[in-house]
Amino acid sequence: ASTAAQAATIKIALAETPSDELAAFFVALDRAKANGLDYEWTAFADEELAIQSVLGGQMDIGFGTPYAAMQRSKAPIRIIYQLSKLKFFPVTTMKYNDLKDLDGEPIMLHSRGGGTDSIANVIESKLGIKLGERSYVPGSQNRVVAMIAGQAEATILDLSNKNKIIAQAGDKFHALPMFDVDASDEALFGNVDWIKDNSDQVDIFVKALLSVYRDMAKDPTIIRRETNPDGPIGQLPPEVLAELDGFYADAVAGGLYDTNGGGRKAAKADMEWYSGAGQLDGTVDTLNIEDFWYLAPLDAAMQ
Amino acid sequence: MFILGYKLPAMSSLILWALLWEAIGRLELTFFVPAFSTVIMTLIELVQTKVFQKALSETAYAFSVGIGASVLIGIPTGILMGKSRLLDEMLLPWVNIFISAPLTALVPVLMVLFGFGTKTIIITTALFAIWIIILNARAGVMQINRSLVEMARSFGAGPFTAFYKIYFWAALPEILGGVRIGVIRAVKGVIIGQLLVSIVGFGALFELYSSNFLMAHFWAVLLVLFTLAFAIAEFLSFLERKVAFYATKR
Amino acid sequence: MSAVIVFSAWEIAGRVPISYSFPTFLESMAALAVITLDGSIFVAYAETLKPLVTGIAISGVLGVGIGLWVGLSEKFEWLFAPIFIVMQAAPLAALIPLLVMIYGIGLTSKVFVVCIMAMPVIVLNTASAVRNTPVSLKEMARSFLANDHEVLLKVIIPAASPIIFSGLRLGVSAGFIGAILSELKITPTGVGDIITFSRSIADYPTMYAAIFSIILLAVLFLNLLEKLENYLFEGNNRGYISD
Amino acid sequence: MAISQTSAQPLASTADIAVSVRNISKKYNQTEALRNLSLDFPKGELTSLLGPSGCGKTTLLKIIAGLLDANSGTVQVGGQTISGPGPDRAFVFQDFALMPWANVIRNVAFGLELRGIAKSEREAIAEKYIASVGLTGFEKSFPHELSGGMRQRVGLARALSVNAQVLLLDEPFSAVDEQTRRKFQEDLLALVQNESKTFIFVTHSIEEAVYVSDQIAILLPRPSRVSEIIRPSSFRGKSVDNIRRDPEYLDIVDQIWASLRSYVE
Amino acid sequence: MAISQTSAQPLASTADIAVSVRNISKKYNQTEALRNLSLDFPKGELTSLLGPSGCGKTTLLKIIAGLLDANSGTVQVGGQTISGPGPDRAFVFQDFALMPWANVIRNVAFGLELRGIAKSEREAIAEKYIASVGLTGFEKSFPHELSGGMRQRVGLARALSVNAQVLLLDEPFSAVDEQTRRKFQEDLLALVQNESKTFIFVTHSIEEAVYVSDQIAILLPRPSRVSEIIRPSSFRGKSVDNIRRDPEYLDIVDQIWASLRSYVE
Ligand SMILES: Nc1ncnc2c1ncn2[C@@H]1O[C@H](COP(=O)(O)OP(=O)(O)OP(=O)(O)O)[C@@H](O)[C@H]1O
Ligand SMILES: Nc1ncnc2c1ncn2[C@@H]1O[C@H](COP(=O)(O)OP(=O)(O)OP(=O)(O)O)[C@@H](O)[C@H]1O
Ligand SMILES: [Mg+2]
Ligand SMILES: [Mg+2]
Repeated sequence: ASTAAQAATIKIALAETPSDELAAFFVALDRAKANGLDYEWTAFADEELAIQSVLGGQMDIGFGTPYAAMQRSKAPIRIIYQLSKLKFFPVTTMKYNDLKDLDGEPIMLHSRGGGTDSIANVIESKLGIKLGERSYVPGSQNRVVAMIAGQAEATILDLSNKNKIIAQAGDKFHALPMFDVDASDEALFGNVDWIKDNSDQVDIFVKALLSVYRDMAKDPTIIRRETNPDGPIGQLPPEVLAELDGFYADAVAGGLYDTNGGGRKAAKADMEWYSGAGQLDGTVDTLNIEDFWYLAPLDAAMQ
Repeated sequence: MFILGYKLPAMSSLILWALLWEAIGRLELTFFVPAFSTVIMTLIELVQTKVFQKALSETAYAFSVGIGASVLIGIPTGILMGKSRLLDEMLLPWVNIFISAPLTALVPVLMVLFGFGTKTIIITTALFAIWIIILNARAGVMQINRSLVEMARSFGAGPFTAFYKIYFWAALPEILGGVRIGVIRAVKGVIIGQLLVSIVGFGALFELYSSNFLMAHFWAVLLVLFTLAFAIAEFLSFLERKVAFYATKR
Repeated sequence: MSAVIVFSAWEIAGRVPISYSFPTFLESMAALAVITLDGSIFVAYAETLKPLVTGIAISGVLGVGIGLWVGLSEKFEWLFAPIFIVMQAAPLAALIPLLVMIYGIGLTSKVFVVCIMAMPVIVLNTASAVRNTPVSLKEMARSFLANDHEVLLKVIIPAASPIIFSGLRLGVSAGFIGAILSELKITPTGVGDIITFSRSIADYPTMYAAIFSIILLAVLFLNLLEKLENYLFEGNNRGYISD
Repeated sequence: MAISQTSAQPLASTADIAVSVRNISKKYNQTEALRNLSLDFPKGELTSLLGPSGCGKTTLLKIIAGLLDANSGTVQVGGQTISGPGPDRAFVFQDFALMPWANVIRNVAFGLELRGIAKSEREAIAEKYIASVGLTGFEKSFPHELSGGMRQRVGLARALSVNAQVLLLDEPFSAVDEQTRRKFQEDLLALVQNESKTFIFVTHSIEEAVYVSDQIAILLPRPSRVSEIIRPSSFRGKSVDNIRRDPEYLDIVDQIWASLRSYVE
Repeated sequence: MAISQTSAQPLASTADIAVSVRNISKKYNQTEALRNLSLDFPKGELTSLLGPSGCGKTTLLKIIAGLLDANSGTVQVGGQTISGPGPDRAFVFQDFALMPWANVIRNVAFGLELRGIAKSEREAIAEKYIASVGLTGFEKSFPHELSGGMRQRVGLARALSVNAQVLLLDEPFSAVDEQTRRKFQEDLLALVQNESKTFIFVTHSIEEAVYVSDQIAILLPRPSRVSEIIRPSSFRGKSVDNIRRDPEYLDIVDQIWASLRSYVE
């Protein structure tokens, strides 16, 4: 059994280094490990590379939202679990109190055609406003720095950077209330053939994820408690670990995580979102869920 | 550098710069630059952690292999390019292309050819170090006094013997200058290598600390790198000084 | 000749394909033709060339100047060499937030990125070359009454020129990379914008077309640099020992 | 008559010819250095090349050494057409060609080093030749710490130490004082006499050529050919101090001088 | 008597002394090159320095040129103690010191360039001196394309072109042929005669020294001092070809030879 288990070691391609945002994921991995899952992970510099490594077969399970890749490469890559929703926070100086106030105002975004750009588009269309000049500064940290240095008054940040800027300069900046988006920010995906060949393992993994997400929804502090002190998260600097509870409390409250692993609802939202953002050709009606999601493991876990 | 007749160690000006850093940090102009002393304290804590030690050993390994490869490949390549028109005309366009290609353009190729582990990091490190080594060795060799080469040939030196008994030594001052700069560049190269495809080693620490705004930690890691760069630069200048006796008398 | 090898290697690599984000040479050239014909590449270069040209001019002139100074004066070396070592060793990504902090997200920051990329190697190489000036020539110049300034200009620089130019070669191409990098990391404008945008919509041929164009430009510039070197210091070019 | 003059005909049977140069031409870009030059160097003799500055003496020597390729023509050493340098020939360079990074003993021993002689042995040999050129005490000095004449002597010692059959000497005594020069001349003559080595010797001193040579080849200005070959009757037996007033000696010097001068003016 | 010998006493009033060297000592690390050397060089005369290889002639010349600092002692040029190079002195280097990146005309014009002469003017002057050393046609050649003797002539032309009052020549004719050497000797003598320039001349040829010099200083081996000063009666009037058989001339040569040899052996 041991040789079989070793042969089936799941290789996971992360799209970023382990940090607070991945704590829940690693807790799930540990739970899965207790149930007999053997895994190893590699952190890639960006999502592109993580997707490519799965496409190329060097990695089994990837981390990201590979919609464009799935459509373009026609590779049998499918999403199996939604890890987090697209939650971005419009952060502004105290000058603005509502998204509507941003009408006609300049805003700083990640890059043209990138995720924050599409969020800005959606904000415009949902609220019927027109944002002012868009300047682009890639990298959340750089936007935080630019904000603190006073070079911009409004930007869009992810949860963790939003928390950081508020922690650094809460007196000057705040996050504006934002409507909910169900589309995925991060999802787990893999090669369908591989998933089918290793369905036992995948099932254990998805089950573990689901259980962690559900437990976390009840009590966000389990993440901090269950984190393996010798694992990649446990080794993070104490300053980061100290903020885990706060982060997950916020995240759960903010609806970052779906307790049902996304599934069909997420798939629909994604197709809508990513075709809107220009990464997918076609519309929700013409796109086929089966081309993007492989739902069997999630369905099995939900039972 | 002499002050009042005392010879100051070569890098002693760093103390001055550290003081300046401390002052800027103390002024708390920006959270981005913590005081030097804070960074040192953090560093002391940091070096005791397993994560740091692992990162250090990974980084040092990739760094030294990358440097070793660049030196072993770069010096002969540069010498041969400086010596032979055919090779130079074949290789120089490649060198020009490679030095002007942004690394991001090569990522897909690197990843497929070398995977996403240590090999890619080593290659990246070498890509940072090797060009200046090649170019300087080439320039050094093109200036060699022809009589020396003829002399060696007339006493029966084969191409290989001439290579390491004449070309290498005659161009050594230039070669060492190139190696010194190449090694300093490689310090940056190894970090970029660790960030380029998969994130490991010091690259991972960088990424982590900067994305979490742990500036003291961030600067502590940078400080380790700078120390590495200075130590190596100083060692190679020491070697350069050893050949200085003939560098100006050729 | 070499170009043919490079391009066919690229074409083959693209055909294999080694990666779905790596287009073939022909696809990229087609994309290049498209952006050239619709003129967007010229608009982009108008934007990119600003920090590029300014940065390279500053790095070239200041780099050689400071390099000479560092190479000639021990005091100056003692004080300033560490800065260039730091500049050379520090990963740029680490410095960008600092730059953004101090110089904002405009042209100044980008020029700085170009300089940080280009200058250290020019300075350090020039400095080490200067120390190797043949003493007999310096003596000769002094005996014919050259003042320090003339010794520098007429003996030290020509004698050091091969090594100075090898540093310039690397520095200038690093400057080209720096210009793109600054547009990728600070604010996407010009060619950097073409790269990020086509990357985000997975239009890889266009992305590689843009990268190709900048490499092409850099290589052309390097050849120009070589011509300049041969023109200025003709006699230094003693040809190859092989012929 | 003290002079036997030949018009470039082989003097002796080929067996006695150490180096034979046939119809050599050499062009550097625009400069035509040698044109169709033929010359034989008998074994165990010292041949001097006399010719105006820049006429191609160094070029000819380098071609014989196998360091330069002629545009046309062949060089035979010991009956074999050469295609490159060989252990049978040693070169003393006009510009000394010392390795600036090596000290005197290493420079002198370099020829032996390339022949794979063990360090202790080659240093012993080098030591001997360093002494014979009067540089004892400077073994550990570097070339830049030597005077011009001392450097030249290092180059000479290096060439002598490899014990080659043919020695190609390009103005080997130009920078040494008269006293040293005479001692070296005696040393060369002893080598010719006792070990029947063949010397090809470039000099600008007619007196020296007449005194030491078995045969003197006078070269024309660029493009160079052999204008005449003179075989001075040997003055070697006579003491150096006496020949200066020897009318026969003075006649030859005058004759050579006249013929050199004729085409320079 | 053809020889007037003095023991380093001033010959003429100080007004007539162009260069005066007093109690110069120079040590390189362990090597003591000059010890307490004093010597006067009268204005409008040609003084030769004769001495064994490595005795310190180049060192002395460089000290006079202001390129090297002596450990003790002073040098006066035109009555002024010097502290560095000056426009009154020009140097011909033993190792030529040509700039490899500059072609012949630029090398020759370099001294004038440093004096701020306009390009067209200095090239015209350089052209003239290039012709006078017989290098016409090689103006655009680079040093590595020249023969040894041609390089030496470039260095000579450069020093002559700046028109300095004192010329310091370190073995300036060592690599040129006899014919050229004689022409140059005549040229120097003309400069001494017509423009009353002062020459300090290092050579290893006793004959040359006797023929061209007003005064010959014979130096002892390292550490060098002046052993004697010889003022040969002028042979300049006589034709070069004749003096070779002139017994008076031969006597002086022999005498110098004897005294050089005495302390070498
Ligand atoms: N590398 C070269 N490139 C071009 N021309 C050259 C080169 N080497 C020599 N020459 C030319 O060839 C001719 C002969 O040169 P060579 O060195 O053989 O003369 P030489 O007889 O040795 O003169 P000297 O007595 O001055 O040493 C010269 O006119 C010189 O200009
Ligand atoms: N840079 C130096 N370092 C150490 N010793 C030196 C240096 N330059 C010269 N010497 C020594 O000083 C002595 C005199 O040298 P110099 O060059 O003045 O001799 P020279 O009389 O010109 O000889 P030559 O006739 O051979 O040119 C020599 O013994 C030499 O070894
Ligand atoms: Mg020659
Ligand atoms: Mg000398």
